[in-house]
Amino acid sequence: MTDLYRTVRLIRRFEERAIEFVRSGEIVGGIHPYIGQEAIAAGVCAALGPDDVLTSTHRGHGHVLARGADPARLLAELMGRETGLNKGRGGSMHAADFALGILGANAIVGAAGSIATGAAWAARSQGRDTVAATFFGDGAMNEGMLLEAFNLAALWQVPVVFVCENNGYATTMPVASAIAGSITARARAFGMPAFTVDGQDPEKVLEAMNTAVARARAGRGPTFLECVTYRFDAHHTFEHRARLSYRSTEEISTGRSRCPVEIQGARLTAADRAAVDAEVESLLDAAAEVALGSAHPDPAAALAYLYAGGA
Amino acid sequence: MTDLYRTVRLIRRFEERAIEFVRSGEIVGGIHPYIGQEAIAAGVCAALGPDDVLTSTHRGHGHVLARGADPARLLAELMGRETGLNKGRGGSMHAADFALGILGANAIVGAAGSIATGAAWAARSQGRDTVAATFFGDGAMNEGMLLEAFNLAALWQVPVVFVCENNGYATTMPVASAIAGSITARARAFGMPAFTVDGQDPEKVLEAMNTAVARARAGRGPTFLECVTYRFDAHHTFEHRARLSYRSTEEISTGRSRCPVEIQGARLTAADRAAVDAEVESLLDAAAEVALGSAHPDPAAALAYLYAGGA
Amino acid sequence: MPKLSYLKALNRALGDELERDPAVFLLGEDIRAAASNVTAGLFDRFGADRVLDTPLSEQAFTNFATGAALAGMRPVIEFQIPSLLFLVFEQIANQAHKFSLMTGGQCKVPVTYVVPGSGSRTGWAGQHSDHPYALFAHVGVKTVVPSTPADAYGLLVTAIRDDDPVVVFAPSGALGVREDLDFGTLAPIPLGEGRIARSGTDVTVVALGHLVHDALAVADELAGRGISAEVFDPRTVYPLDVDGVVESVGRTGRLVVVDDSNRTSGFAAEILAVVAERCDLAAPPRRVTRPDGAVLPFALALDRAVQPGREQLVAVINAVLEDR
Amino acid sequence: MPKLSYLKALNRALGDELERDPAVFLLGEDIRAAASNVTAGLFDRFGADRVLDTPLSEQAFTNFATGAALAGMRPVIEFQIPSLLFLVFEQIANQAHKFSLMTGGQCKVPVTYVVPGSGSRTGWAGQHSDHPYALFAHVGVKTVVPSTPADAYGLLVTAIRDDDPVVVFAPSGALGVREDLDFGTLAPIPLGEGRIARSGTDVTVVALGHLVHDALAVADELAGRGISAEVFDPRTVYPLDVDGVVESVGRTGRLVVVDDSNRTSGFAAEILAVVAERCDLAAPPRRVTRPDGAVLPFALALDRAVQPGREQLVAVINAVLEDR
Ligand SMILES: Cc1ncc(C[n+]2csc(CCOP(=O)(O)OP(=O)(O)O)c2C)c(N)n1
Ligand SMILES: Cc1ncc(C[n+]2csc(CCOP(=O)(O)OP(=O)(O)O)c2C)c(N)n1
Ligand SMILES: [Mg+2]
Ligand SMILES: [Mg+2]
Repeated sequence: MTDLYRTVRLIRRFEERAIEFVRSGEIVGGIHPYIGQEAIAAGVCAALGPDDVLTSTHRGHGHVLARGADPARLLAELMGRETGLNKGRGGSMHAADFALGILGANAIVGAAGSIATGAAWAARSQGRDTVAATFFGDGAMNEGMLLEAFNLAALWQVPVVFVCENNGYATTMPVASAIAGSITARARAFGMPAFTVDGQDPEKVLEAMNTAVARARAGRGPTFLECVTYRFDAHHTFEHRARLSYRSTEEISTGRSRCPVEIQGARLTAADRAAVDAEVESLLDAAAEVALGSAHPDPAAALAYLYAGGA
Repeated sequence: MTDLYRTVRLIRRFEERAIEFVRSGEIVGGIHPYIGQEAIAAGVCAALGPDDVLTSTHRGHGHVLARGADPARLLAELMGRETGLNKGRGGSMHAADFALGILGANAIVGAAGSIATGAAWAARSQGRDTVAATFFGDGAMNEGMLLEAFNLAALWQVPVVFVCENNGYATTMPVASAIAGSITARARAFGMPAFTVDGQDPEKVLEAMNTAVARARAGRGPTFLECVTYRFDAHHTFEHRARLSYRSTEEISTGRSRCPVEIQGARLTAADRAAVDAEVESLLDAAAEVALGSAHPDPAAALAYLYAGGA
Repeated sequence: MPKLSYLKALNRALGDELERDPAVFLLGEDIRAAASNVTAGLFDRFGADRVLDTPLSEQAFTNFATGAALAGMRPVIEFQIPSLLFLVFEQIANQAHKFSLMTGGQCKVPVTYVVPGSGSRTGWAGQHSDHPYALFAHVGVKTVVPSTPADAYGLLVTAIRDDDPVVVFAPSGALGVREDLDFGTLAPIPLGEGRIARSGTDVTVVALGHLVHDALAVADELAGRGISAEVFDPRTVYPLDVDGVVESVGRTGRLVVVDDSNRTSGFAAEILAVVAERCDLAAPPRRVTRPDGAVLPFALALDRAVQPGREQLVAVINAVLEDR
Repeated sequence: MPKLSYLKALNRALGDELERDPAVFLLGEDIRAAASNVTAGLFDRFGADRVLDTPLSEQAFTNFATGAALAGMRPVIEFQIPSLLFLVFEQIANQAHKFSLMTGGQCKVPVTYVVPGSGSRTGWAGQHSDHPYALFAHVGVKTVVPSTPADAYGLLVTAIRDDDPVVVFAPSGALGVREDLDFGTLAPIPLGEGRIARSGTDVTVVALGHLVHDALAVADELAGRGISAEVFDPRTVYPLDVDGVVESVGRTGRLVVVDDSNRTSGFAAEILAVVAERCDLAAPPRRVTRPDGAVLPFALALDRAVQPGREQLVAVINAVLEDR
């Protein structure tokens, strides 16, 4: 209970601070804030074991943090520093931590589902007990390569959980204008069980994910979870400058009324909550200090790691 | 009734003769015979009006003939002659006749569905009453770009009928090993009605297609028809030489026992049937004569038509 | 005279063509809200049937455009990021491009593909920073990379009116370029005609897109040191103005190509090849390009290090002038 | 000595690697039944977990292979037709290729993509007859085009053992080539090392894949007329054996490249470019390629007319020798 709160709070505050660093220019290029969707990453990752793997998205900080990556190294990555998770080579949209089974955020919508499926299949064929979780948005439900992945996973009973974060929009495109039929019906049609979950409540997400993970580990194949949520902030920080009109202010305030941090926070005593909040702040203070103090990579090594054998 | 018989018989005999021309070397590169599936093309095309359009597949001769293309010009195309539908530039896998709304066979599995959807959308936006029919096999049901097309068509209520010819195999891959869930459930999940039809009976296909076309013309969007059929012959004529073991002889003979030519033929009197058969033979005799007598295109014009303004 | 930005020139070209020809329509992601600003105001002016917001289904909507083109329309697709062209490579190179020949000339496929913000957009990193124009040139799809607002307008208009598929790359480094001009002079510009952006006598610098501006700045700088560099902007990558390149290099006798894409079998390689076939050079030609296999690293200094820069260009021009 | 065909060499390489390394597995369409014959016998020997028949979902199974590679496997994908590489271009160029740099070296993606029957297969026409090796070279994906059975074996083995993605093109025109050899001599061949297939002194003919055999036949023919042509087979398109090319051209002073793909920004363009940068030539170099934008027409004589042929090569070599 406290752990889930710590995670959602950590993500929220990380993102709020990251937005500040975008404003101040320490983070170049902007981010896709995860604010409002924290319960999903928290619930999903809480159900994973140490050998499990995940793939993430352009809106991936929450997934990476919930999986336990060092906030200092994630922040350093966003700042393009050598101490970053990817040594400053990936940035926000590619954060990865293979030591934790984080196979990377992916900047191509819909691409990661089949990568996660392959990784989970491989692990099983190597006799490991690995389950993969793969995050994607409602927009990705229209990408053919993701739909193809549903088929491969269901056909070969691959231990993968498809986590759809339905935040109502793909950039400015409302779900209702983009998706014919329904999200879960689409998943079920590929022969896997699909459930709609309250994506604002980390405990609900955890519960559904526990069932899905158990199913996968038992060799019974993939599960699809549609986590209904709302993006509280901009699609991307560039939207803080551009005026894009696609959501009404009423809608935004209704959406924000069910805040995962509040929902989970309400389950703690005020004292416990305050303690966690303080813990998170000092963790993030330290992270910022480390990140800001980290070296920039050497431009002469711009193509290091281009090939496996070196540049 | 007689018309449907004439069509299935024409296709059958065209294909049998084409296979002979492959053997004799008049047709270079081989063909994907449509034998066994004739009822689908016959029934679908019988429901189309003059302004309607269709897209076809690698196994496309039946579609092209059923739509009314000149068998002589189709045969000439297969023989790479200047009088061919495509002036010998396309061959078996690309036969097109734009005058009849045949937007072309397509050699990339799953590609044509979105092309047909775009054509139908365009016609509607131009105020025309056009319906598009798009043929594809069971194998195409796993191509993401086709699944994406289902969504576009259903979302925008495009007047297109998706005709899935489920002949049990994609080359050597059985449907059951390739498709998780079911074919019609997959289509329905994209928000369109989907029906399974006896693909060996041209009248059953016609009936289902009439309903689908009426629906499309009424502005009520796409319909999906799964036509269950069986490929009597090889995937491609190369299989006549290669030994590929993926279907048992029992299965093949059971499959062949429901022959569209016989099913429709049985509805005619013996005399009527014999008359149609004779008519078809003389049509095909004449077609062969025309095709064999046609000029080969000039190699100097190999790149004619490469760009719209000329080579 | 009013100033026109490159981005606004694209917007104007789209508006003018939508106005002029009812067969033209736009499709793409977030074009209604105009997330990239290229389609700003067009939804309000032309409505939902002509400014079509699409789901994230690039492959299907690219083929959808081909189908619409076969039915007589002139679709213009906006792609948000250059790597989406990788995703639809089959649909452009193997479908749209091939219909005309394969059908024996029965049809045409006048689709325009626009990528506003190609190349590196600061901070968008590995999967969003490519410049794959050479890929389209290789397969024979008409490809333009305008460098100025007037060219952006004129080439986009021509692309839309062309009866074949055309890819238009608008480099992110050029989107902000502004030009003083009389709007009445905006006009279609033919494909395949390059332009001498600055004349000179000592060396020909062939540059494309945003790099034309870098090349001009470098030429200015060198002029101060008594070096006269000609800057040739082919504008169209395919079909290429080979005669224009050859004419310029024939005069200067020296060649440097600056190209914001990978070296092997890229745009610069083609320029070197046609010049080798047709010109006598006073010194070996040189290419200033991204390194082979380049993946743009995120960190700003690394991102910059991978792209061709002005200092590099100066050094290479000097080397070519000293050679022999 | 026993004869080994090119096709059988590929089959043998796959079998040997499956045997040697449990991390290797194959996936693709109809590979169980071995429709292309490349995987003949392998399903029976290695079973369904190592010879994985896939649904028609090229994009997903290409990424699936990337995922499996990230998890420690060495997948080998067979693609039935070359244009399927267009369909998965994003998955190879933008995903598999980029993981290593983007993650700061945290992972590697050892996937091999094999296309048996690339280029024109008689009668397969427009959408099935491409030879897109230059596209992969441009984006920096390792690319090989073996010409002989021994090279097919050795390069495929090396590709599988390489820690990066590698595309292997097996031209349909080469699949039937047979070679007398001692099977004990079959061995891995390093990427990036070309081979002088025939030495000569008057002109260097650079050829790839099946065209190496045409070049050799032409060289034989010309030898009878007192012309000594050297045939250089780079074997790997990327990384390219630039030193090998330069060494050969440095000796002969003349260059002809024969390349079964389109001209603009193709393989031949790159050869001309590196030679222009590094060699003095006695005559302008020439390219014998498919025409730009080529779509292979179906009719046999037209299909042939679009591909580089021996007569064309003879004529161009003669022209280069007469020049200057
Ligand atoms: C294949 C692809 N198409 C388009 C884009 C540009 N893009 C980035 S995020 C995004 C919207 C994604 O929506 P969704 O999947 O719902 O995720 P969300 O942003 O809502 O988290 C788009 C269109 C992309 N990165 N990849
Ligand atoms: C995208 C794509 N993948 C693979 C192929 C090679 N191929 C041609 S036909 C075919 C099988 C198609 O099966 P199905 O869709 O069921 O049609 P059928 O052949 O049974 O009529 C395959 C794999 C192709 N042409 N296009
Ligand atoms: Mg969303
Ligand atoms: Mg089938």
